[in-house]
Amino acid sequence: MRWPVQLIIGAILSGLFVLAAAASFLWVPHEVSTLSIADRLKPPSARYLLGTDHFGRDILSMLMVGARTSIAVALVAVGIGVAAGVPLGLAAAARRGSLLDEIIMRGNDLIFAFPSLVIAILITAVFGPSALNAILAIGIFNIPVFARVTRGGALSIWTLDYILAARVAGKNALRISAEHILPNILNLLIVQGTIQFSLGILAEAGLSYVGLGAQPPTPSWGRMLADAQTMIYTAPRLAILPGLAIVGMVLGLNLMGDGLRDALDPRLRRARE
Amino acid sequence: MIAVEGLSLAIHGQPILRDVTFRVAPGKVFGLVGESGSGKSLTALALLQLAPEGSTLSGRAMMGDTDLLSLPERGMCAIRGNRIGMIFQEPMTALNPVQTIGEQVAETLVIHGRANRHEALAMARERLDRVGLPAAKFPLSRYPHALSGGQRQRVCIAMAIALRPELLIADEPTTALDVTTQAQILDLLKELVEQEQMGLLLITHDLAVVAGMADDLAVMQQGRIVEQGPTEELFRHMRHPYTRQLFEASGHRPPQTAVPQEGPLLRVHGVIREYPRPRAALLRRPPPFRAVNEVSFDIRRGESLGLVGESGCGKSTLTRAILGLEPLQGGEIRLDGEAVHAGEPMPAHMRRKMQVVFQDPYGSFNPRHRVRRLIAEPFHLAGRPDDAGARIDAALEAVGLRPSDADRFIHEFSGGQRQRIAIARALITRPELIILDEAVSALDVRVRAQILDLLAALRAEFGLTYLFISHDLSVVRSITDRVMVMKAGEIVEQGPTEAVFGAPRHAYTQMLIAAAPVIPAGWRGDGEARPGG
Amino acid sequence: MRIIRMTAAALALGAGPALAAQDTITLGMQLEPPNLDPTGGAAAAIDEVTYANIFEGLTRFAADGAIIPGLARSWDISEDGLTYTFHLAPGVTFHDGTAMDAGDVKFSLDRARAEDSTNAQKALFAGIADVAVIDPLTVRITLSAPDGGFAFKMAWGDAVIVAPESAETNAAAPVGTGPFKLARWVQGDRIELERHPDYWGAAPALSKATFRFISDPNAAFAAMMAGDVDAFPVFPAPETLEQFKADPRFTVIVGSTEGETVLAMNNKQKPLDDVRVRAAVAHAINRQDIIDGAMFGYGTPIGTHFAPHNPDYIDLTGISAYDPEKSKALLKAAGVSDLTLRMALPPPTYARRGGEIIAAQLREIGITTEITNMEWAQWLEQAFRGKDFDLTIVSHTEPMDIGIYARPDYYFQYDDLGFQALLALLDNTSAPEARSGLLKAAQGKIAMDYVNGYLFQLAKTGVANAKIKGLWENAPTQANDLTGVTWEE
Amino acid sequence: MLRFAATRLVSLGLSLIAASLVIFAVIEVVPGDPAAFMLGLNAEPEAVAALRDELGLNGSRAARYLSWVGGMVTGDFGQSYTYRVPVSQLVLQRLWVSLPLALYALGLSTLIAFPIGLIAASRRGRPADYGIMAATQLGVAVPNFWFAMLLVLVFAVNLRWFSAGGFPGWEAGAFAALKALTLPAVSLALPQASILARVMRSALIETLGQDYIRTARAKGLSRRQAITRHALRNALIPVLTIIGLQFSFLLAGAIIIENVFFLPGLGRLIFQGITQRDLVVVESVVMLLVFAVILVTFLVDLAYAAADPRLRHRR
Repeated sequence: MRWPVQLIIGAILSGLFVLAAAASFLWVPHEVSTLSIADRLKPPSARYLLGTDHFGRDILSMLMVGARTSIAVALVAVGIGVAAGVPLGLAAAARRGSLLDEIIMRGNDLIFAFPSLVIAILITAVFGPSALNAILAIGIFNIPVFARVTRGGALSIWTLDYILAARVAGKNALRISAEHILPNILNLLIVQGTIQFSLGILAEAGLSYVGLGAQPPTPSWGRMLADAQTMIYTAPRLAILPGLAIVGMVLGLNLMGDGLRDALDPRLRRARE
Repeated sequence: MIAVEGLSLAIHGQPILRDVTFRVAPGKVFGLVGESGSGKSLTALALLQLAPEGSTLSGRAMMGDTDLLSLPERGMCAIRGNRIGMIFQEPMTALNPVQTIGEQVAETLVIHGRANRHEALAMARERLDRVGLPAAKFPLSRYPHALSGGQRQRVCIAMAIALRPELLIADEPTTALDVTTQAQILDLLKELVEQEQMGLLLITHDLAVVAGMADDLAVMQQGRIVEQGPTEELFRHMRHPYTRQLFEASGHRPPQTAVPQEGPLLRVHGVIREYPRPRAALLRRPPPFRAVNEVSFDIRRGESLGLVGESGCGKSTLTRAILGLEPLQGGEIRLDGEAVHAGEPMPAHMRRKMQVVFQDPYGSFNPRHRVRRLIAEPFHLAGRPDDAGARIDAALEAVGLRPSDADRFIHEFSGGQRQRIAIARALITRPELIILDEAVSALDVRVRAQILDLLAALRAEFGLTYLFISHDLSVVRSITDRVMVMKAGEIVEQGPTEAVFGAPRHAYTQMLIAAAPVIPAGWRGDGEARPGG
Repeated sequence: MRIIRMTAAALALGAGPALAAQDTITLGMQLEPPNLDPTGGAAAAIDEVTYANIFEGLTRFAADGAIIPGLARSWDISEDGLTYTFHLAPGVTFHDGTAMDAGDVKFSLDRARAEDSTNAQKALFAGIADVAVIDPLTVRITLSAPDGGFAFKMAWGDAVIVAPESAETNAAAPVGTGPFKLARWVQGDRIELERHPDYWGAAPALSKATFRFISDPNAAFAAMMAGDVDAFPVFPAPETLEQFKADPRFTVIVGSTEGETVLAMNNKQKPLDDVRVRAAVAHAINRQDIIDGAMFGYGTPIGTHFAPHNPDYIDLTGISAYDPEKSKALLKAAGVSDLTLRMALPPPTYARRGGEIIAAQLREIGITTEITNMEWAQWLEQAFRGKDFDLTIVSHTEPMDIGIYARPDYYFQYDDLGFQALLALLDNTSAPEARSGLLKAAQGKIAMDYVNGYLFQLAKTGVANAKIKGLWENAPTQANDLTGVTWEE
Repeated sequence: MLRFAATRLVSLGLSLIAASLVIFAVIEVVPGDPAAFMLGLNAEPEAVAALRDELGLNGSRAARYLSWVGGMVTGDFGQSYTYRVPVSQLVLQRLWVSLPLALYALGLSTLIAFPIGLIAASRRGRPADYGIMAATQLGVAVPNFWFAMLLVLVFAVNLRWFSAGGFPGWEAGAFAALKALTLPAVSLALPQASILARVMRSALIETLGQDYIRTARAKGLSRRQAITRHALRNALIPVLTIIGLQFSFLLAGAIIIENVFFLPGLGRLIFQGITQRDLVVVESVVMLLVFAVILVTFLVDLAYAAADPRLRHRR
């Protein structure tokens, strides 16, 4: 199989951030929990490659650890969406046209009807701001997305003859869903997962930016932006670097999603075979 | 009037058409026959310069003084729809769903500057009348979705002939249609060719269709024309072995050696299947749609029973009911004496006795699984036997494949091989009844002949009972002992196959048989008349 | 308005002289007042708009914090200190045209101290036994005990004089006696005031003032830079002040406020109920780092809960000097190890940034801090009222509020009989020298008890167009007194 | 068509009831007492209690829910706790900022996306397509608040072409008002336009692969004519969905942008409402937004039916 160019570029780009996040568990240039007020707002130098922030923390280290937060939040939020949305979508497709299907789809519409940011703010108003609640807020809105994609993909598979063959073989809906439907919509889910992952990174940044995401001292790209924005004139790199990190990560994931879509699209694949 | 000389086409460097040469004369029908992938459709598209992106063309296609292949895009636009009209295989998708038929027919006129919109609509009306869609029943404001397949194909024809082109290209124009509709569309085309004196390039895979239609004929194989000439002459001589193979295969009749036993294996009695219709108003529900209406018949053990009927007659619904996949609203189905309680799980020992083979060799298998797992799926019923591996090997061998094929994925197989695998899957539980739902309809004729042979051999070897469902009369005739004709949910005629085909009693059966195209008797040197296929 | 001016300038002639005779001003504020009734809400933003502009009280704060006459031209205090007689200025009218007289004063004070009063500072009026109208321009107030600070209390925004006819609707349509009246309130965006033509005192130079609400520090900076706002008296981003200082278009006004910023500790919560643990926390704090890191150098270190600009202030920062080794020793002595403390942080920058720095400093002595950022509403509910916190950072901006340490149910729950007795004595003392001594003793007491970590006195850092004169430099109370503001020609 | 609309209306009503229950339930559990918040640090407990009474916070839950919903049905959204003015008045005031902003941004994004998507689709696989796709990928990846910060930096602070934020009000003239909304609209429109262009492209490519496009080409339509006369209207259906979704997103999702540009819009009203525990405002505005989304979805459904005759006859 020939890999699409976007997939390679995207994987390298987002892979860099994932790698940086992983590396930060073992080593960072400077410990981010130690403040050295005397060293605040230092320009880039050999000691601080990207300079320091208003607390004298190393920006490179902050970005590395911040990647961890972004990735963790987005990943778990996608996990919530998959864990709840996929079974719902499979169930709705297996019982298409039934009351269950109707309830699931209406429920989805209802969640979609709520302004997501407002609900995120309300959730943090109820439970207090934290990375966990940011995950919850983002995750909830992933559920209908995955439910819908799953149902749509599953419905088209349900009409195929091999499903009929499986039914003739006496398999029930649960078994058919697990054995035949799920593996064949996996590519759809992977592509959607990549997209939701990148949206999750953006959402986490937005929530942290308004102060509802991960709480200090945990570094987070969105909060770095928020902290830095008043210093954009004196030390513009403070605002520009985390912004670039977000753009790079999201861009990488989107490119990867696009590439995966091309690589996994059965229509395209059949043409290549 | 159109003379194609040395047409070659390559897509991304891969040669597809090689040195194709033929002429289509005004008022004549030129048939182009070949199996799928032989390049016949691409030939047509190449003439219109509509071949896929990345194609490179060489050769000449002279229309009068104009070489179509060297015209720039702008020039081609003036030719398409104006001097050359084209209709395609799939009428259900060939029309824009969001425009009325009137607008779409009129557009041909408007786009070539022949009329303003108002005049064009008047002319469109006249054209639609011409193709048999009278104003009273088919106003210009109709949308395509409100028309049947045959009616849509008429709209396509009206669109293609709106400007009375010199050449009409019809690419498998009737393949997607029922046999009776096919006959009407073919008659219409023939009539148009005579009256409008246009040339018709008729592309089809069906020898019988061209036999009845074409003045001249070319046979294509792998991008080349292997043989061409006046139709009757070509049929009588068949100089190229490929032509002979095609001919043999299209009328192939496998040897029948199995003898049915007494006593019914499957008993269908007064079966009714209804579907609710969507609400017409908020509170009023219309009466349900009855897809299968009090159908009764028996299949004897070891018998091959045919079920023919046009699309929408209820064949598939009946099949699913027999398989126990759909609940009944009346009647009963008994397999080997035990009732099939549709809509609830069937006991394993019953399920085992009945297997099915579907039409689509591509949609019948989970592409993620290896052949071994695909074939073994019916073991789900009674648990995996100890000798599962040996039985899988045996099943593969029975259908003419190698045991080593079990480790491959389905996409590595051709359409015919896939149908073999589907049959192997059906055989794995050693069933007594196999339902063949249009099992050979999607296959090219030569492959179809092989599969029919295989089915006949298996029946003899394992004493199988077949319920053979098809819209194709010739196939049903070639493989069944007895046949039933279904129309609008009811069985209108049943009896021994030869009796029914030889002397149909019901008007509908008569119409079906009359509509099926046939290669005229005596065209083949040694030959008796054969229905085409 | 500003945009029209800019557009006009761009379209036309080169605008210099046209802008010169300016008598309007746009002020930036970070928070919008929820309503405009200072007698029915606590939000500082209410006073920042209305104090001395729309509403006036019997007395008022001057820019330097002194108590000067307001609606009362003068007042007499009886020998026993129990009776205050206020002489009102004549010819005062409310914005609706009705006259302000002694009846209105009685109404306002009685309303504020009534059973069902929703006045946020009801304590100010607790000492009043009776309000009597002597004649239309004279009011006599009888106290239940002598109170040296009564004139000071009457200067608060919560003690302004309102009219009975309009008292209930002041929240949305304030009717006061001040030099400005409300012209328009676009909720969420701005409040416009215009000159009250019948003002009883000297007419202000400005004809119109707009308060614009910009909560986002970055937006505030951009608005100042772009000239959308003429002055931002309490500018929310101290890190940008250098930028303004370098720009000749602006002046940076640095003054003091009444805001003692403290690291409040829950004195009833184990192990913070142990004075050694509180002392350990206090000694772990490096005040200068906090002032530099959180406030970019603006702020004065304090060692107790008292404003440094107050003449009675004593510098006690040495009591809780930065000494992490001592902290560790104290923790060991108290038998505390592996300590994890929850820190609830309200929204202001000083709290959020200060909190991060303190967390890092506490880590140095082995205390782990779990930070939760909270909205004010949540902070009030959980930390302030529910007392469910270990540490929090807040700036106490009320003037002379050391009295809160005498309230055992106050959120940091300092319950010390000795201190309470000290304050009771203070309340009953009116001799200045004696008061001074008592205040100093009180300062020392709470410093020695390490009730809270005393961080710094909040600086008032404002930015204004260099041509504006007359804005308050310090903040004896939270107000934007516009009566003396002028544009320089 | 009427039947289609009627069945949709019923499900619309049910959704609204479900939404109102969810909103009320969430608001009920938000910690923080509005009265305590309003009276601040040194408030006396009696004063707080008195205020709670005055605000009507002491009734039973069911009664408060019913009176809230009942009020909304009759157009009475209640009285704001903090501002002490009718919520409907606040909402109306904010709507005059949020609605034009949403429409402005939507108009911009549509204006940008349509031609771009069209060009990319018709030049599929060529450099123009790759360039446009790369640009839209970037557009989707840029957080709009960050983009807004950069816009302010360049156009307001450095070039001083626009003001850094704020809204002069419509009485200052349409030009001044639109000018104030320009930077916010641009920062909102950029990601939206990128998404829309991508949807437009793929929808067009999808329809361009349909049989009826081949039919049209065989009739003698040029590529361009086939696109404009046949592909566009069919591609419009998925594009319409996205436009509908974007509109509702823009109406409610501009909170951060409204904050960056200090615009007095609906988003900031909610944000303030939550921080000040002005729960009546939050409840009613969220309900209103949900209503708007459901209504827009309903309208998009109707628009579908208008665009696609097949749907008119289906349920």
